Amino acid sequence: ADNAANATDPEEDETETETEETTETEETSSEDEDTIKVGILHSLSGTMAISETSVRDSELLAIKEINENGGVLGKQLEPIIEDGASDWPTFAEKAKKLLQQDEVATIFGGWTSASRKAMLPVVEENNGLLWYPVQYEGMEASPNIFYTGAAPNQQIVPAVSWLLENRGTKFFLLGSDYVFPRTANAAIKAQLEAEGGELLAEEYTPLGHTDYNTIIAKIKSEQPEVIFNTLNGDSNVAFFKQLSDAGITSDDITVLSVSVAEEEIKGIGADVIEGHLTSWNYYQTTDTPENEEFVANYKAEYGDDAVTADPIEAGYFGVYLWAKAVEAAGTTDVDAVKEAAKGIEFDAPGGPVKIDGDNQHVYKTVRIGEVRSDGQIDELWNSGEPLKPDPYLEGYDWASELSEALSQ
Amino acid sequence: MQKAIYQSVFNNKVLFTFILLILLLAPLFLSDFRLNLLGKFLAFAILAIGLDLLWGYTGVLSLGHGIFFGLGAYCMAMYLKLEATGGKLPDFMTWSGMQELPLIWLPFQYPIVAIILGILLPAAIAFLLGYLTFRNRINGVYFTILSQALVLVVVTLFIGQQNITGGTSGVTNFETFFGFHVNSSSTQTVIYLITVVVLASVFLGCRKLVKGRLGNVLVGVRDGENRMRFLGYNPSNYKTFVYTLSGGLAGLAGMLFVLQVGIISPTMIGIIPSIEMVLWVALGGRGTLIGPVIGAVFVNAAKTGFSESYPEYWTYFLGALFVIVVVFLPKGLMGLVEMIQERRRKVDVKQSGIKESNIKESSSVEVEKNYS
Amino acid sequence: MLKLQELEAGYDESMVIRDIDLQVKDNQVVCIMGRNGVGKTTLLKTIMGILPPKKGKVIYMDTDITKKRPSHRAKQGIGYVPQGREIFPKLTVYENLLVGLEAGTEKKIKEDVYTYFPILKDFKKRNGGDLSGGQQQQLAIARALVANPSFLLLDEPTEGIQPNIVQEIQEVILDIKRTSQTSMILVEQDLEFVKNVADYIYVIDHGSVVYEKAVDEINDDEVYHYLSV
Amino acid sequence: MTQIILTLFNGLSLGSILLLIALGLAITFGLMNVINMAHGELIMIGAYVTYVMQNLFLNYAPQQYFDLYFILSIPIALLIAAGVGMILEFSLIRFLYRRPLDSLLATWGVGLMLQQLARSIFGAPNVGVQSPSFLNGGLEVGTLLFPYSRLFIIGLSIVCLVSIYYYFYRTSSGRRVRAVMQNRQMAECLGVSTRKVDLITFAIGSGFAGVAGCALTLLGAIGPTIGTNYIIDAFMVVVVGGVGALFGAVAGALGIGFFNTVFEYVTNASLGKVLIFLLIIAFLQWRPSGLVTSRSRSLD
Amino acid sequence: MSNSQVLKSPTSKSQAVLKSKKITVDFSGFKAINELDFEVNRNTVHFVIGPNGAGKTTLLDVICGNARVSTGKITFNDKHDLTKMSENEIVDQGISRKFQAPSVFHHLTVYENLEIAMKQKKNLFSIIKANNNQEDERKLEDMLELIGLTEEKDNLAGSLAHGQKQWLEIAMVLMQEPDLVLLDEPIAGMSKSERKKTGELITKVAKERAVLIVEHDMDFVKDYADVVTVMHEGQLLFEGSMEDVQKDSRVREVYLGRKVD
Ligand SMILES: Nc1ncnc2c1ncn2[C@@H]1O[C@H](COP(=O)(O)OP(=O)(O)OP(=O)(O)O)[C@@H](O)[C@H]1O
Ligand SMILES: Nc1ncnc2c1ncn2[C@@H]1O[C@H](COP(=O)(O)OP(=O)(O)OP(=O)(O)O)[C@@H](O)[C@H]1O
Ligand SMILES: NC(N)=O
Ligand SMILES: [Mg+2]
Ligand SMILES: [Mg+2]
Repeated sequence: ADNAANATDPEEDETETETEETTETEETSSEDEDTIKVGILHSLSGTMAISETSVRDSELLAIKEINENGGVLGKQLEPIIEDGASDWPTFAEKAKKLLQQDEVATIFGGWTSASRKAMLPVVEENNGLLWYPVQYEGMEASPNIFYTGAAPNQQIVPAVSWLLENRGTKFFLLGSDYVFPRTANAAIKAQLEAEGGELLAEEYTPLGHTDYNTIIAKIKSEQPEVIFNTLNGDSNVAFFKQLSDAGITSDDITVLSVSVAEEEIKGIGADVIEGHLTSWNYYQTTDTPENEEFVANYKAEYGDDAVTADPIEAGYFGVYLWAKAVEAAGTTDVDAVKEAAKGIEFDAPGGPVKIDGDNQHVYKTVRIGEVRSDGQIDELWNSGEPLKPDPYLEGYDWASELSEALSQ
Repeated sequence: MQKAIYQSVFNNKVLFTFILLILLLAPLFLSDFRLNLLGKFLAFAILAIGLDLLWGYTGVLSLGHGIFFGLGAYCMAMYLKLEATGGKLPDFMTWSGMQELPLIWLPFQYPIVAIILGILLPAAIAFLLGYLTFRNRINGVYFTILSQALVLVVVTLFIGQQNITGGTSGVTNFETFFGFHVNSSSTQTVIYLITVVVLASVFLGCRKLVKGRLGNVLVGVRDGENRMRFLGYNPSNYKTFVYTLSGGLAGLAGMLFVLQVGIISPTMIGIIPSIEMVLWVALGGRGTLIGPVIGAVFVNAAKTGFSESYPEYWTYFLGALFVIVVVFLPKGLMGLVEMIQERRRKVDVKQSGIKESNIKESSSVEVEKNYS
Repeated sequence: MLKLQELEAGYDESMVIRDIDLQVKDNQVVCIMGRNGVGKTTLLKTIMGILPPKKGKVIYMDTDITKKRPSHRAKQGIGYVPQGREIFPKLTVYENLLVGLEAGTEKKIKEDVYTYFPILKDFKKRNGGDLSGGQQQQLAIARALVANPSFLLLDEPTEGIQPNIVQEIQEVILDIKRTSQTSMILVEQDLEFVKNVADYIYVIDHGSVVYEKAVDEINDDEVYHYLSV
Repeated sequence: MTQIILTLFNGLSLGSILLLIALGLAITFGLMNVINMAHGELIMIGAYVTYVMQNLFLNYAPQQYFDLYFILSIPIALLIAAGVGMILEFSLIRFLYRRPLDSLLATWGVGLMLQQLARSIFGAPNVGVQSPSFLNGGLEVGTLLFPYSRLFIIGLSIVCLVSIYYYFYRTSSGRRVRAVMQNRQMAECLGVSTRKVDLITFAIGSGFAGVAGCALTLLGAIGPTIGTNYIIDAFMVVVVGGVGALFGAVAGALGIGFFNTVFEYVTNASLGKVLIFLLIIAFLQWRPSGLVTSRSRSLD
Repeated sequence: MSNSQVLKSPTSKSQAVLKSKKITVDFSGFKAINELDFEVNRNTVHFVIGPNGAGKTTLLDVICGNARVSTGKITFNDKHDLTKMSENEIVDQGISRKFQAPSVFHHLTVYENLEIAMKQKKNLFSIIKANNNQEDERKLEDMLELIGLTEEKDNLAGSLAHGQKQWLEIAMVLMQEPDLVLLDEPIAGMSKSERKKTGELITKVAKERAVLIVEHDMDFVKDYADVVTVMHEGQLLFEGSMEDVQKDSRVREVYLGRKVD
């Protein structure tokens, strides 16, 4: 009569869970002849959902278009959607599931560098493919990942040069506290030193930080000419609103952001960010026939209020690049597709892109833009031609120390 | 007494052995991926047992077990990372401008040291926090919220010190464990089996602990901390002990987690996972030890299942699960089992003609009085 | 005034009150006696509506109130002094009394309660929870009285109260009965006290009435017989 | 000197935001002992209400009245959040009054669902709310600029504080609430309709979360996870202040706001958070049950 | 206070086990106990009576560590100052208290309740290793016998009736084998026969130790008291045998009232 511990072991239940496990296993995919499965792995819940759901949307749009045009290798694409839940181990788990369980031909997914780094060992281990659609800090080139967002030399480096030339030399670096801003800023510091800029201060706030009073006080006392903004997510909203409240406009200080696109501007409110700058490879206003069609299709699919943006575009053309590579290879076999993908070109909404066989990044055109009062972005400058991706910044002397350390 | 009738069915060694056997044989009939998932759930179950000791038996609710889990996990991850780089600087350190391995990474070159620290470190932190709070009779809700704030702080620290911790991305991309290729199917099977064995030992050990007088004293502390003082006990010592123990178990779980999942990052130790951990215990049935094991496996299997089948809607399911369990199953799945047993027993009692007045049970008494 | 018909009540599975029939006439003080744990408090709780009966009816002023909430019963004029005082610990003494007004129509606290229990006036601003046991008991009685109840349930009201005030309480009960025509059910252990204030007594054992008589007819030994095992 | 004034002002400003968020909690958590983890989602509702009001005004009201949307949003956010609070109380919380730690878990589940619901209705990305023009800019005193939006929030939190105080400590309805929270059964026996009181109290606490959400649109992002950013801080305010003490919450909010600002200024945002936590632990060593404690004799 | 001579019965020669010197308990200005000097002797049943709010419960509170004195000293067995100790240390010294509301552990069985109350090393490591020897088991069985709960020993304490809980709690106090037992209104709500049983138990217990009881039931006090202390407004009003107490006019005025004689 040991009621103290109430220890009646209903291990019965455990067996139940057990059986559930087993039955799930039995559903393992059987090779379906008519379709090609592709995985879509973005955060649909949690903090990152604010950004990632739209990328999923554009990837689905591309898949739909491809299917309507007869599919790939005569087969329809069957997207399998998983939620990364803004949690990196979940990204790893779901990637593993997509590759091992569903045996997808490729995965389109990720946003934060952390999510990519979580998926990296999984795709390498299972010799899978991952198409990663977001600008990032570089210093990476996995044989199993295609990077369709900008490498630092396609976004950050030209932006710094442009700012030094056009807006001033006194820089204030503000970023969210994680790998992308920190690494990006390390490069920027080296570049500033080399190109005659002056670093006044470097500040980081935790992801999700909401009160920028103190940062703004520091900005006021430092009096920079340029704020180079690598904040991510919600923090941008708080920062720009509070900056404007503090009476600082784009006439006083230029803020150039590399993680604020049209979609983020909707959340920030165009009135407070108007006149500030961004650096990307694509804007909704980018003037190409492909973009006109893309924007129209995207709005038709997701509503007139929907806006397109750089990562949305990168997600979109990533699907097309993969499809072209598969067609070229005549199979979805990963090694064959990788081989076939080298040098493949596509007329993306943001202009022509081409896969660089050396590092599996993409040639892209850099565009610096200014936010308009309607939340769209006007291009002020572009690089004129797609730049070769240089994830390790090997082409820059000032970065030699950095890249040397990294190539080990 | 009356329980004897059912003890033979529910509470015997045969059944325990049977379950253990199934778990041990699982590699034969589960795919690598599913086995790996199950192994992860079982690692969680170890943590859940520790959390149950703390919450179910001692009445202390910690919303901060993520960090103990994380500390264990990071200890293991540091070792794995150093194995992978062959003792050289991990990539994220180079990006953050580190020149050489920071001091605190040095011990983790040695797997044994890493494993020991993986348990001791979280236990030590738990001890410190427990000592500082319980000693001052910071109890109930105060402690709970403090433990939650601790998570916030530790996560902020881990993210902020990315030259040492890998920041938001955490630590990943491992190669070998004791020289074996960590991701190979055979290594994973062995790690799974180790997890099963560890879980079984932890379960048996904790069970022995709570079946003894300590268990009764803990229940006393839970239900009437003040009263225990006047019986000559110092409740804060007991709470600190259990907190420390459960911190250590969480660390152990974290190590097994990393070995199977191959990544640890602050998202895994934050506020949300910490609350989910409590749910495992609540759903399984607190104060039962076995309940939390079931809860950990069940909740995570459900989460995985839901999110695979309904990636857009699974949070609704998970949310609803919380609500339903708490409202309708305050004693968790174990409570359900108890209810069924009770019903059956009542039938038996009627048949065997025992006076009904003898079986007024604990269910009628207010349990929760001192929980807050 | 109040009638209980075949009342059964208890906690979860355990039946505490079994088949009780009981009656309180207008302006009558009925006393309930019984050993510990026989269900006296449970009976009062059932009358007050805290505990839903499993069977039977509670009829108050000729209406069936078996299904009504306690607050409804309070508004109908039933006042309750529970065993264990149940003071609002973080309301002041004065606020405790004000809450007592909720049930009645009075807006202000009558001076008589302060005359009955002067200590309450001295400690008006103190938190109820800080009072001593006996002071709380006095407050609990006063709190029930401020609403001018027409029917009072008193569960061991003299428990923990100093002897001279116990005498006071006797007076108070008689006074109220006389001036406000209030009927009462009183649970009490002390037969002397009972004989001084009650009109009728019920002895309960194992949840059932085992003895009942008008007070002037009772025989002490008989009562004691039922009170000791 | 200006730096000191600015820091003080920023501390006050952060403190007032924390207070505004914590006020609702001080009621539901401090008074009712319900750990409502969905409080953050009630804040979210307030914020989305403001967003919807803005859109209604943009689409249907004459341009010159646009700014009115914000003024109107405050009471409407209060009412709608209170309404949701009522539904929550009625369908869930009322079963959990005796189980505060369980209420934590259940409301966490509710929070998850509300977040997802917001995603389904408004989409996952953040939405934008344009501040009313009268809150643009700031009050210039010498070289200092005090943003109107911050001043407004300070004012709003004072108004909320005073009305809550008045209601709970100066009206009979407030007294009923306190009685019910201390001893539900006895209050019921004295003729207080506890169901009504519970419902109303929870609704009030929730309503103020809505107001806070409305105010937060002036400062930051409006998205499904807006509440989670603030909720822990708000709980800390209540804990430091002393559960159940309104003035404790004020002191807690201002204290945390001030020290946070100072720490952040001299170190950085991450380290500032760590220091604040250490300070709180140290503080609780000295005052284990918060700033304002009403000791009561505890007979076991 | 001059009456303190009166109480010392010839048998228990000034063997004070507990002495308080000028203790004051202050509740934000209100002195619940005011410079009280007070002694309890070995092997005595010592009653404390006095008006509501006189400070009786507060006195027990400070002895067992549940409340703190602002000034003054309480020594136990002439050695230690209790006012500096934590509750459990005071219990270790040999002082046990039964609270007014029965507070047994509902989720433990009757037996387990007694077991954790039993005199033993109560530090963590002893408890982890704890195991009953035959001596312990005999003591537990004897106690169950004494309070008449042998039958119920494996039932959860939560299922006991009110009276049984009271008894169980008294038993838990006795299991600690204290030198001084503190009881606050132990017979409140008990019927006459139960009072008698409790009284007898108390007498028996006091053979080996001191018992300090707060009570309002004068009949009970009369029957079982060796010494009675009357408190009033935080101070000692009178001390002596029950007979003397009843004769004292001040006591009658503030406490007993006209009837008791
Ligand atoms: N909340 C409860 N849950 C379960 N059983 C209870 C509860 N309250 C009381 N009981 C049981 O009901 C029975 C009757 O209790 P009740 O309090 O009505 O007795 P009583 O006659 O008032 O006794 P006393 O003279 O001690 O006040 C007892 O056996 C008691 O253990
Ligand atoms: N925390 C407190 N704050 C303020 N006053 C208090 C506090 N605790 C006790 N008191 C006051 O101290 C006095 C002594 O209380 P105590 O409980 O010791 O009385 P008592 O002698 O036990 O009375 P009773 O016979 O009614 O139980 C009372 O007037 C009480 O109101
Ligand atoms: N790659 C990024 N922006 O995290
Ligand atoms: Mg009773
Ligand atoms: Mg007392």
